[in-house]
Amino acid sequence: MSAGVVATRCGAVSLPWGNRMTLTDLALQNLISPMVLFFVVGLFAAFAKSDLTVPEPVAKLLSLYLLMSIGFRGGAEVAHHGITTQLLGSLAAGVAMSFSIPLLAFVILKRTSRLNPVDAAAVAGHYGSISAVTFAAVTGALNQLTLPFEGYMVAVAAAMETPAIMSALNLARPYRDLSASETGHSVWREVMLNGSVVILLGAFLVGMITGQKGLTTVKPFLVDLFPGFLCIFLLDMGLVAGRGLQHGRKYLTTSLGIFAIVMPLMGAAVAAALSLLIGLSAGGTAVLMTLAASASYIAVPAALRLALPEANPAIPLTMSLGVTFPFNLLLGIPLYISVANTLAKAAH
Amino acid sequence: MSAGVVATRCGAVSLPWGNRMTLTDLALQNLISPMVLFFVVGLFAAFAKSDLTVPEPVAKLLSLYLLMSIGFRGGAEVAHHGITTQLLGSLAAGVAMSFSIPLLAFVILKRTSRLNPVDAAAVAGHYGSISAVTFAAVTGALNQLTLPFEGYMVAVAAAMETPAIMSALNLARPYRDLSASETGHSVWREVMLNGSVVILLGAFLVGMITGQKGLTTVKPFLVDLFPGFLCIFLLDMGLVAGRGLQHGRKYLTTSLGIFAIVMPLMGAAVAAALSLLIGLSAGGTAVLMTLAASASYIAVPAALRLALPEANPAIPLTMSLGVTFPFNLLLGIPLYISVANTLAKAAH
Amino acid sequence: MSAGVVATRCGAVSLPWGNRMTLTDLALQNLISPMVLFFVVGLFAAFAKSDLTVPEPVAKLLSLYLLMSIGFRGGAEVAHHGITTQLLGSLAAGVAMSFSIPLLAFVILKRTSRLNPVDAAAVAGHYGSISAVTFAAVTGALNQLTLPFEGYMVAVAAAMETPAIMSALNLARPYRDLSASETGHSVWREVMLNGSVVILLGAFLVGMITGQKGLTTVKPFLVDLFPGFLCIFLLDMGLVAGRGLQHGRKYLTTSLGIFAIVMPLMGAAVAAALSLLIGLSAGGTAVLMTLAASASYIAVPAALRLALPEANPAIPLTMSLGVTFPFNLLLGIPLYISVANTLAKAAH
Amino acid sequence: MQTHPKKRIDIIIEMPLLRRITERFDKAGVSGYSVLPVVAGRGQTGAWSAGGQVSDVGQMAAIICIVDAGKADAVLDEVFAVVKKQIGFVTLSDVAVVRSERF
Amino acid sequence: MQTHPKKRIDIIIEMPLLRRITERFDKAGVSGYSVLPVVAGRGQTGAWSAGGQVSDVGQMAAIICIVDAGKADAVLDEVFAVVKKQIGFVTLSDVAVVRSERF
Amino acid sequence: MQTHPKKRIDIIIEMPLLRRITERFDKAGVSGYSVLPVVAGRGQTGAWSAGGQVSDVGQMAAIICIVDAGKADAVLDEVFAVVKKQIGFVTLSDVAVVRSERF
Ligand SMILES: Nc1ncnc2c1ncn2[C@@H]1O[C@H](COP(=O)(O)O)[C@@H](O)[C@H]1O
Ligand SMILES: Nc1ncnc2c1ncn2[C@@H]1O[C@H](COP(=O)(O)O)[C@@H](O)[C@H]1O
Ligand SMILES: Nc1ncnc2c1ncn2[C@@H]1O[C@H](COP(=O)(O)O)[C@@H](O)[C@H]1O
Ligand code: NA
Ligand code: NA
Ligand code: NA
Repeated sequence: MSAGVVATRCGAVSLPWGNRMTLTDLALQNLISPMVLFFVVGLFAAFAKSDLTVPEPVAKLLSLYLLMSIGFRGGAEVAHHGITTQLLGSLAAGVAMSFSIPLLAFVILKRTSRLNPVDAAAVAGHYGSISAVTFAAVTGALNQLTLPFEGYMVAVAAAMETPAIMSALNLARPYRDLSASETGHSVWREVMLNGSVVILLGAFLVGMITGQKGLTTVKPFLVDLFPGFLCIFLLDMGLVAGRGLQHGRKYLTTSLGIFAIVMPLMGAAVAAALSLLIGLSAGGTAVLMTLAASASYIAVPAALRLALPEANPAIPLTMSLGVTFPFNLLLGIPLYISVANTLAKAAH
Repeated sequence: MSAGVVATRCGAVSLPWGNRMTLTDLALQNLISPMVLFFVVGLFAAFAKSDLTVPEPVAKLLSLYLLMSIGFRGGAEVAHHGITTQLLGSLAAGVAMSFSIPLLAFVILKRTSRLNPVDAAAVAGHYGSISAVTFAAVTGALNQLTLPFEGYMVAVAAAMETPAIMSALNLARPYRDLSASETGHSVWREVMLNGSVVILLGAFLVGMITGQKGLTTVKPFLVDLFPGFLCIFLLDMGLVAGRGLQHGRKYLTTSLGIFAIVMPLMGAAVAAALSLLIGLSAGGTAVLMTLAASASYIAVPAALRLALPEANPAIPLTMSLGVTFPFNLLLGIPLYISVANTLAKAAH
Repeated sequence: MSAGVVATRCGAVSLPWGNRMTLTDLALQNLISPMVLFFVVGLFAAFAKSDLTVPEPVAKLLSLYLLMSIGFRGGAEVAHHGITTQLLGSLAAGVAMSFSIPLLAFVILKRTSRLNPVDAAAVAGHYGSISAVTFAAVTGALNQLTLPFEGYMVAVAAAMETPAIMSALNLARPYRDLSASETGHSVWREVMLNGSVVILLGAFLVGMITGQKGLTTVKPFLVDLFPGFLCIFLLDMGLVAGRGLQHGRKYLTTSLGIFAIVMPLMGAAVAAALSLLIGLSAGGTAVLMTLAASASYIAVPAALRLALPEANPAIPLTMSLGVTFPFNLLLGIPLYISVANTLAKAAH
Repeated sequence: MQTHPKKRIDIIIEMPLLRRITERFDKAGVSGYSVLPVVAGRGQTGAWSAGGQVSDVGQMAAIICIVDAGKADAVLDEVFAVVKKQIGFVTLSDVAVVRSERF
Repeated sequence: MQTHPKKRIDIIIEMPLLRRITERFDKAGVSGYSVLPVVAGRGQTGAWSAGGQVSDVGQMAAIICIVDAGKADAVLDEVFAVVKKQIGFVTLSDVAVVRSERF
Repeated sequence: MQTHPKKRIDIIIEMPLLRRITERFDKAGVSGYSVLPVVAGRGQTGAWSAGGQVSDVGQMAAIICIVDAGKADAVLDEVFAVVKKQIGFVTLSDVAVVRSERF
């Protein structure tokens, strides 16, 4: 992870690949990383109807590991650099996007798709929230490029997980038969205490409290193994996304397919503008763009099954996991990095 | 793990933190280690009714890993230092405590609690035996303090696992309807061949046979990852202990709650006296105290379900996992280390 | 893994243990490696009826890891050395053996055993194919001896997995009631897309594409942890082989028991001759011999349950896992290495 | 051996809903229940499989509950209040038990 | 609560055969099925356990399918075509469901 | 399709007791049995869940055994000798099978 970048002005960081690397180079280098290639292996196996499977408890372990590693390292980073106004600004930007992107998404969906309003609200909620593995992938790509980013972005990621759920419920409310719905209170408890939110924030706090010393103790596990674990995780994501696409193909109309690619780009654009405002580094801008562009496939679906049971869970999952995630992993991330880098240079 | 400490007189080892660190410092330093903090995250998640869970097969892998790592490293250590009279003395002390602590516990329980005699015997058996993860935690804390301890203590831990079960059965016998019980023979087989006992002893033997050379081969896995794996394991223990406390609250009368904290202290005191007699190092004394203070939650419960089915398994498990384990992890271990260190200095 | 050995004549490599190590030394050194000893612990636990178990999802993860690691490293190796005629020759030799060893095995089984022809064909298919964990074990042993081998042997291993299945089906065809059988097409799909084949080849390709740079990224996971993961995997194999032997004892007639030891030796002999022809290094020869000597217990059984359902799956599994695997691990591998080394020296 | 007739209720329900159903069971005063994992399936909403899944959404669990015939209807009412809005279904069948007082 | 009689088909079958059976179910036009894991067992071909197994061979799965009584025979025929050559068996029993139109 | 009536015995029992029960099945001469995992439950002794558990104590397993009606009583006797002292229970129900000679 980064070092020293938060304290200095970002443009001052001399990027090792600064002028030489074009967007195409970047996209290519991203595509031939082991992580992305294992994702492709998974996709291939799924479409070829191979019986290759990562056992479910192992997939859950990988997800737990990823969240622990991301959270802990982010916390240790914040312990190192302290709480700055830029950190608070980024948090505010993240929360604002998580709240507002669903509104934008809902409007677009109502105009372009034939989804009923409750399903449209559910999809919108997924796009306001974030995907932790996409976050992991962009940080992995930045590390490989030795392009530093603000360590507290993991806190921003955590903060963006849940506001989108509130937005989705608000959007859906006018169209629901509320007599049948559960009381709001218990739902909120369940949403905020979703396992993935708790472990991400918990690990972040542990990292903040134990700092670099704690990080040293667990480094061989939480840091050194990260790329390898990410390879298996992305293999699994390829399998799950590929199979999800096959099962959920029927839900994927042309307009929803286009939405699942255009919406991330719009989210990334909003994030890019906010990043300029906050004065994030090139790396930090790329991360915030990726967060805005990514769509949830763990926290939001789980919350909406409880809070919005009338919505068909297969529609947003097919879009998020089957289209948006592969798009971001294969093309989006290099694009966001490239744009972020151009913007950061332009800002000087 | 330790080096050279077994051969020399222990007082001669200059402890890096010798005079400077008070008990409070020690307790604080222990409390802000990543392992202990992840345990707290688990406890919190359980009490907040989060759905965070470590999948069962992963928990079993972590336990297997822990036993393999502890056993292997202990064996390699013994291969290095050979079998000494001190080793034999420690083994004898461990076995004696495992046999006799249940008697003490049984007497106390009969006087202070309203448990029926069979349940009292079952609880007593748990406190005579040991908890491998508590052993792992004390060795972790000692490593962080760079305070060496005798490597063969893992053999002592293994030796202390099962005698307590025999004691518990003897204590319960007068109160049982023996016509209904299974034949003793098959029960003993099952107890001695409990998976956790077999893997701990098996790894110990493998470590003894392959020595430092074998250890080098597996070091990245069995040694370097240990703190990280311990973090997830303790996260899981926090979840399980927290949920166990909620389910088992009804069994936890005041007298049993007090017992679950006083009994470890009494066990630790006995172990401290025996350590002086054997001439253990400060680190070794801390380990033996912790072993005596810890209560089983794997080997003994499993054995007693087979050998003493009339006993309610939830009572000792709630006490051992819900009270004694957190107590030892959070407060007991720094206390035992501090006392052990004072004793070791006093012995000179 | 190897370096530089493929390009030079093999005899020119000065083997560090060249003249000094006898077969007995080698066998002993093999026997006291942690991996083999953990296998023995597993065997012991199974025969002693301990309840020690590696959870099934963990066993599946270990197998996935092994195949990923082997495949990736082999691919990176080939990326380094390029595709040579020797590589193509080795592939051809492997495929030829996988096709023809079942014929030899079938003839022997028909003469020496009382198996019905369909079961004999099934057993023959297992012996033509290979066992990935035996491959892992021989490469582990070679690494410990610092005896290099051709990295592309993993591609040979992958190529040897499936032709044997075709042979087995051909051998069985005259004895089957074909009206009842499934259509050949879908069976072939399922065989070629067996999860273990896909991940081995997939990881090989990823390794080939990302090369040494990719390997560096995932080294702490895919390379450094390999010996440790292999220890747990072999512990599990010991447990499964031991229990399989107990359940399948009734199928293991004297003649089948002898076959399960003689057939590997015959396969190894064929492979040794072909290795001389191709001009493989001592290490490469040892690997090819081990591949030929090993019997499948994942890909072939799975394929034959679909394609040859009349065959009793317990017979070949008991032979392959219960007899041939332990034989190769404990005695075969040192023997093959020793012979390979002698041959390589004689070839000059 | 002397046996007594009881009702067995089998429920297949989405995993995320488990806690809601079991709270209903407590409310209906059943003596107990058991949850079994389901690893794959197909229904009107399509096919699914637990393999490789990181989250519980879209996965099912099976709940078995043995109740006294007299209580069955009350339990069904409680359970159905949850199930009808969610993916899943309920079946009822006859079983015999040995110790009647347990249920 | 108003219930309707249906048939429950339980199948215990080798894991590698799962896909073949479910294809038969689709062919027979059932409304759905659920697959439950089996972790150990014993039969005429001996005892087995899933513990530590790297492959699916020799392991079993349980399939549950609720069907209309009228369809049961057709489903049984399809299923039996696969099961009879493989290790496994089929049972049929009576259940009641609440929403009849589902099945 | 021609079917034959049999009895299905369902047992929910503590995991550590599994081996004892299956030994009883062998003694009673049943043709086979299957063990299914149970992941959570509640009974008179309280609620439990397999999640995160390192040991088997307090966890349950489900055993299914199809037997001939004539043998059911003998099997129940054997099984009950183990179950009555432990946490768990037994139910009996009617099923039909296709191949009668199997059981
Ligand atoms: N007829 C059936 N028999 C057994 N399980 C079923 C049946 N129909 C549905 N299921 C299960 O219930 C889940 C949800 O069904 P559905 O709501 O129809 O999509 C399916 O994925 C199956 O696991
Ligand atoms: N009578 C039975 N009751 C329940 N399960 C059985 C029975 N017989 C066989 N099985 C299951 O079916 C598998 C295969 O049986 P078999 O074909 O008899 O070897 C066994 O391993 C058990 O899991
Ligand atoms: N009425 C019931 N229906 C289904 N499962 C039950 C029932 N009662 C108990 N169980 C299961 O059996 C276990 C032990 O029950 P108990 O002995 O009553 O504590 C529970 O944890 C449940 O898994
Ligand atoms: Na987003
Ligand atoms: Na103790
Ligand atoms: Na072979």
